[in-house]
Amino acid sequence: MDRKKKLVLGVIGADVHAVGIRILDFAFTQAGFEVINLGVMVSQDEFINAAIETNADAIVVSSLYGHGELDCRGLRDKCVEAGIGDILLYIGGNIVVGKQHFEDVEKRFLEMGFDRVFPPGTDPEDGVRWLKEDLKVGDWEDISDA
Amino acid sequence: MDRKKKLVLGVIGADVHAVGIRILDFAFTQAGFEVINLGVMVSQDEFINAAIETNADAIVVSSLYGHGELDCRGLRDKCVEAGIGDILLYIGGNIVVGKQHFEDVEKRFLEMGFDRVFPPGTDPEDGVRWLKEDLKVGDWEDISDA
Amino acid sequence: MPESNASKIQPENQIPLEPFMIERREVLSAWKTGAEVDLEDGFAYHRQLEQSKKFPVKLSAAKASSTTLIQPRAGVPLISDHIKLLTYLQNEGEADLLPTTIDSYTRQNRYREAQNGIEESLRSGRAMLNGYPAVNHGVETNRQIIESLDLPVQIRHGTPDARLLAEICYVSGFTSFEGGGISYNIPYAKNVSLEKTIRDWQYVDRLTGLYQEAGITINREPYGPLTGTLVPPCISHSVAILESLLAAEQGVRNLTVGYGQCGNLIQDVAAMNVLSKLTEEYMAKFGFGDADITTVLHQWMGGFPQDEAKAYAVICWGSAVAALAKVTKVIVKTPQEAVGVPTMEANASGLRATKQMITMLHDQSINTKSLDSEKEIIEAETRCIVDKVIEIGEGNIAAGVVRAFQAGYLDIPFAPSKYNAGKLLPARDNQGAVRIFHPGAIPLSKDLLEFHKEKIIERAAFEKRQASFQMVIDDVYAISKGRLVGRPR
Amino acid sequence: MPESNASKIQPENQIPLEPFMIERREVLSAWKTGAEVDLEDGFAYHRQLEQSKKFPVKLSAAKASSTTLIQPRAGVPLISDHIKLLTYLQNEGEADLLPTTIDSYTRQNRYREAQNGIEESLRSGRAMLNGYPAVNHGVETNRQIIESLDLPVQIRHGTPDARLLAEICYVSGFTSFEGGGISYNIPYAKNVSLEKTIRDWQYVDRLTGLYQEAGITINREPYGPLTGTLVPPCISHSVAILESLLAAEQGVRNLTVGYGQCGNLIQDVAAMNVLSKLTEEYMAKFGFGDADITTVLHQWMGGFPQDEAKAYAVICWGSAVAALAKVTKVIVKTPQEAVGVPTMEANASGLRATKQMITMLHDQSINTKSLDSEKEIIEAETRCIVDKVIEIGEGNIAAGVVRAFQAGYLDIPFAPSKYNAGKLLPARDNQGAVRIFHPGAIPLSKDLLEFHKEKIIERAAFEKRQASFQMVIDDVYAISKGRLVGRPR
Ligand code: B12
Ligand code: B12
Repeated sequence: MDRKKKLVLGVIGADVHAVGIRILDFAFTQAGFEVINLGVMVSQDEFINAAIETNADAIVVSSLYGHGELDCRGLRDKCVEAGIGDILLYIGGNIVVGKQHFEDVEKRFLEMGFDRVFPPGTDPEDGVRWLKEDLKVGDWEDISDA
Repeated sequence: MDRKKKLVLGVIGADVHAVGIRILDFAFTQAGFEVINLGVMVSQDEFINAAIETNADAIVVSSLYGHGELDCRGLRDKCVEAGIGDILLYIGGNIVVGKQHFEDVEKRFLEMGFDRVFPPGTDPEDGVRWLKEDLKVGDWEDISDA
Repeated sequence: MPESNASKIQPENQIPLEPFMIERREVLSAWKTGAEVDLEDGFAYHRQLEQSKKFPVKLSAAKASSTTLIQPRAGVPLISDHIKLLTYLQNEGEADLLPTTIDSYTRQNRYREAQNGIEESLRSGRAMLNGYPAVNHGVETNRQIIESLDLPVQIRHGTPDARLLAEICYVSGFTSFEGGGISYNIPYAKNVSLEKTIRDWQYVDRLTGLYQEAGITINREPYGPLTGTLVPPCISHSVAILESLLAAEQGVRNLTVGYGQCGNLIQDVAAMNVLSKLTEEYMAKFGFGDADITTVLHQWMGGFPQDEAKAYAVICWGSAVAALAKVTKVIVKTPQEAVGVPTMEANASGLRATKQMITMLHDQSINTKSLDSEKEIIEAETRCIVDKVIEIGEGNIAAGVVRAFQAGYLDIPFAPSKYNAGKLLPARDNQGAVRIFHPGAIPLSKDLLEFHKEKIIERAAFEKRQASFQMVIDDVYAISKGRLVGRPR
Repeated sequence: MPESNASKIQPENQIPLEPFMIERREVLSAWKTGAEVDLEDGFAYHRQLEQSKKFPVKLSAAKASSTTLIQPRAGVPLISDHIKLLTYLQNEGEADLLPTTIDSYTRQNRYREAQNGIEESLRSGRAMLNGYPAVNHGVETNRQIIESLDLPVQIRHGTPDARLLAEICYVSGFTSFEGGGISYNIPYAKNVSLEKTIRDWQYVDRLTGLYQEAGITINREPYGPLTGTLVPPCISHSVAILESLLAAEQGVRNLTVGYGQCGNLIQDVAAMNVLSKLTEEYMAKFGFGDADITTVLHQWMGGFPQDEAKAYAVICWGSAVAALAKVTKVIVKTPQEAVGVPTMEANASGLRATKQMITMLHDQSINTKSLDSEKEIIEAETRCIVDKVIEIGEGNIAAGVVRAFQAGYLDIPFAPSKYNAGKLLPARDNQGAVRIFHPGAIPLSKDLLEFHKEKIIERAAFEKRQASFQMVIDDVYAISKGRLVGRPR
């Protein structure tokens, strides 16, 4: 049986939106993941260090306040430098400033090295579904047995 | 000194919107015109007969309910037939069905022989201003002296 | 007044069957589609309708659960466009009930002009009629409407003589019919006598009664707002009650009485409360206590602002009244009201704004004895906290604040700061007021803590679940999902 | 608690001038634009400002006339875009007060990252910052904002250490500054201690006090909604009161206390009432009775629906609370709230919807003892009419109706029908309820007629004009022009 998959979770940059992350933590934990919740105002280095220390399977970035684009540049490169170049990278929230075509936004972030990009107001369950798919875990029962 | 200018006023067709016409009557009367108010549900013939009988200077048509285009077809021709082909013809209100570009609507009604066409929610004072211009009357004081 | 005399039904006021049937032949011959009308066929058609397509069923359920249903106005001349429109309002507008609004020529029995309007609309590709000409389209075409939609559909019009319209629409499967001998005359006609319209509507009601006798309940709705322009409540209430009695005399047993929002919250809520109370009282007094009475509020029926954002405000204010007065349904305006017959998108927007208001206010009511007690509570709570901070500051407020956060006397929910205890958990009570679910260390008096606890327990009991963090999460999402209280899904 | 001790101001809590001035030098050296700050220059700039551009002046006037002002949030990185945005909100949004919302890097004193954001925005042609970086732009550029607009402009942010921002913005001519040592820490920071933010905000308040001493009143606004997410009123009220006292200690004399809408009408109205009452009470208790206290309601600060029509509903519901609670100003959300920083058009739409609500509800308040009396009135009136109709029908309601219309016992305003007497004229009373101006022949009791007459006289007296048909016309137009009661122009 698998060990629980580990996620490093945080709100990047100077962003203090603290509500969504509390709920993501709850939802991912409920879904059987082990969540390392770094809270708000997390720097790229903090994400990477936490991922290395805990040997995490994914870094899940939340960004609400609009500076996501500036805050996330180079994150994938830094992961590569740190030797976790293959780690799964997610981002979601209100990740750019203003109402923009999501296709364009998604493209920009995929090019920046994220594996999946989620639009405003994404249901945490969507995140759970993709995490399970990408990390190849079965459903709730399987994991909770682990 | 001029005699008071006479207006035949009414809501055309099967239209029963009775509020605006009451206010138009009040506004035109206040502005010094003599108003022959035919009320709602007025047919083309009723407009023309009233204009002939009273030797009116203008026919002011209101239409709110959307059938204005169907109701007004041929009105100018009938005026010509009845020997008052030159009478000033105004229309205003919500004269077509739905939100349409007012320029197009105006064009259609001008082609139908109206002299002026007013968009939804026109202030009665705008009507007064144009009536005074087209019927060459001075301002309030002049007329009320008459 | 001769109370005892007036207060029982006079059976002689009901149109006897035989003359009714003779009159019927004449009515059905007024336009060629009248020939398609067959009562038994109508009964059979209604009998096979799904419950979900029946107006009276949906109204009763809403009344029972104090839910407010939302309904647009909509009608366009051509059947395919009309079905497309209603489908859109059902799916994208989140409508609970659907209309079919009839054009103005049909309302005046000018079927030839309506025919012309249909043809011109076909030719020009623009809608040349302001509604759907149900008489001209006839039974088979009309039934496509019923069959294409999932919701109950009502005929909304403004027809002084609606006898043929009713005959055709009832056979077609519509399960609700608006109007009445007063409310569809005085605001909608110029030269038609009251004797005539009342008599013509007694015909419609008698017809409705025949369906009722056959076990088919059709909802009838006296038209509440009248001219929609500064009508004092007592005037429209009187008309609504009188038309209800007139309808009941002819055999109608399912009625929705209405009122057009006047704009003052207190007057409007009071008016809706009184309307249902008095209608039921008079109905009972005249021996119709068995009738099912529901209510409808019309969002502001007078002139609208041209600007769409401002029109939304008028729409939302009407929705607030509907929700707070707990009416059975609300008739919705659109952001294009001042401009013209709305696009389907505009119509759906008005509906969605209304839906948000209705669901967001669902748990609230205006019983404002509550205002004073709410003030007392907030005042007492705030004093507990501020006085405590000042006390522990020992003459230095700044120091008091720092100590208070350390002690959790001041504690702000969902804050990112590590200097915040984060122990206090809020949740809404059953009416949607924000209460304290876990107090952490905030220094409220025992009474106040007890008050909060009771409020949360009351809600949890209502929702048949334990109070938990899930409840808080549900509350966080609630407004963005259209509710105020995050009920379990 | 040591009441007597706590209840008078401790002058030693005010930062003495000399250490303040020493600290100042350090503050101003944190970014190069600090060098542009000169207190005397700032005083002189404020002295030449038009009254119409001063926040405190406009707030006081609104408070005096129980009017609610509307204010958006808005800020973009580049000065020309920012001025264009504010001009649009002023002219097309009908805003009464303007903001300049600061970006998140500036809020964290990360001026270098803000600079990078400005440059990236220039390069990419997209806004890369979520607000206007006022520190980086510096005094001369900021003053273009003040000079380009006709309305007062406030700095809105969320900055734990706002000392440099305040220095630069005050000299630049902004006349209001949001924030406080608690409200701009706990919801906006993670690792900043309360000691530090309170001290840093005492600096800001001391600076404000220096302007005050120089005769220049700058409005300060403790940030009411905190995390915007289910904050119980007593928590945010406590913070607002404590921050007001802290500010007053440093010399601030013009304060706006705020609260974020929770969503339950009664709770929200009660909360706003208590907030102003208690703030004034505590201020007086501590010797600051001379301060000018105004109030602000924030429309729902939690998560919004994605759909714009539904977002309008949330916006309008907040506006309703603001109007009914008679707050001094309301901070407005936009239909794009859930999506991202709004376009200027969306921002203006939120403002216009709010303006419509505010003006439409201006004359109403929630004092719902009135609900019961309103119910009694409507009930009594309706009984008068219905009973009369039944009486004269002599057992035949239909006949009664016909006779009643002939006699004018039933009379519907603005009806087109010639069978309607059309003698009854309605008009609104001073609170916007529809009353009867001329009764025609409707059979109300003497008491009821007297009631209506008094209501109309009350309004006419208030409007200093005779009751006339003009009043009725004004009422017909009122809602489409944004009001409920048609006041004389
Ligand atoms: C009140 C109202 C009613 C009342 C009317 C009561 C009565 N008997 O008076 C009732 C509820 C009965 C009603 C019925 C209908 N209505 Co209606 N009604 C309205 C509403 C809300 C307000 C009209 C009003 O009184 N405004 C106040 C007065 C002061 O303004 P006004 O009428 O616009 O008139 C002023 C100006 O337009 C201008 N003006 C008017 N004519 C002219 C002419 C000239 C030359 C000039 C210079 C100026 C001018 O001056 C007037 C005075 O200020 C409007 C929408 C709106 N405007 O908000 C819809 C509206 C007019 N109605 C409409 C419709 C379709 C109907 C119905 C067919 C269906 C229905 N919705 O029930 C029926 C039609 C019945 C019929 N046969 O006519 C549509 C028309 C659609 C279109 N043109 O595309 C509107 C626009 C609503 C909509 N968006 O769908 N209605
Ligand atoms: C509450 C709130 C605040 C509170 C936050 C309090 C706190 N400390 O938590 C306060 C008032 C302090 C605040 C401040 C600011 N805010 Co704010 N805020 C909001 C608001 C209204 C709700 C956020 C929220 O709590 N939602 C509820 C939670 C449950 O939903 P959520 O946060 O969206 O998260 C969920 C999903 O998005 C998803 N999700 C999130 N991340 C991820 C990641 C992955 C991988 C997945 C799968 C899913 C996922 O799951 C979460 C749980 O369901 C939003 C607008 C909105 N959504 O309605 C604006 C909003 C996020 N804020 C905004 C801004 C700009 C600010 C400020 C800069 C300026 C201001 N308006 O004052 C400051 C920034 C401060 C800072 N440095 O971060 C903007 C961002 C603009 C943009 N991106 O274009 C928004 C969108 C408002 C707007 N339209 O302008 N804000």
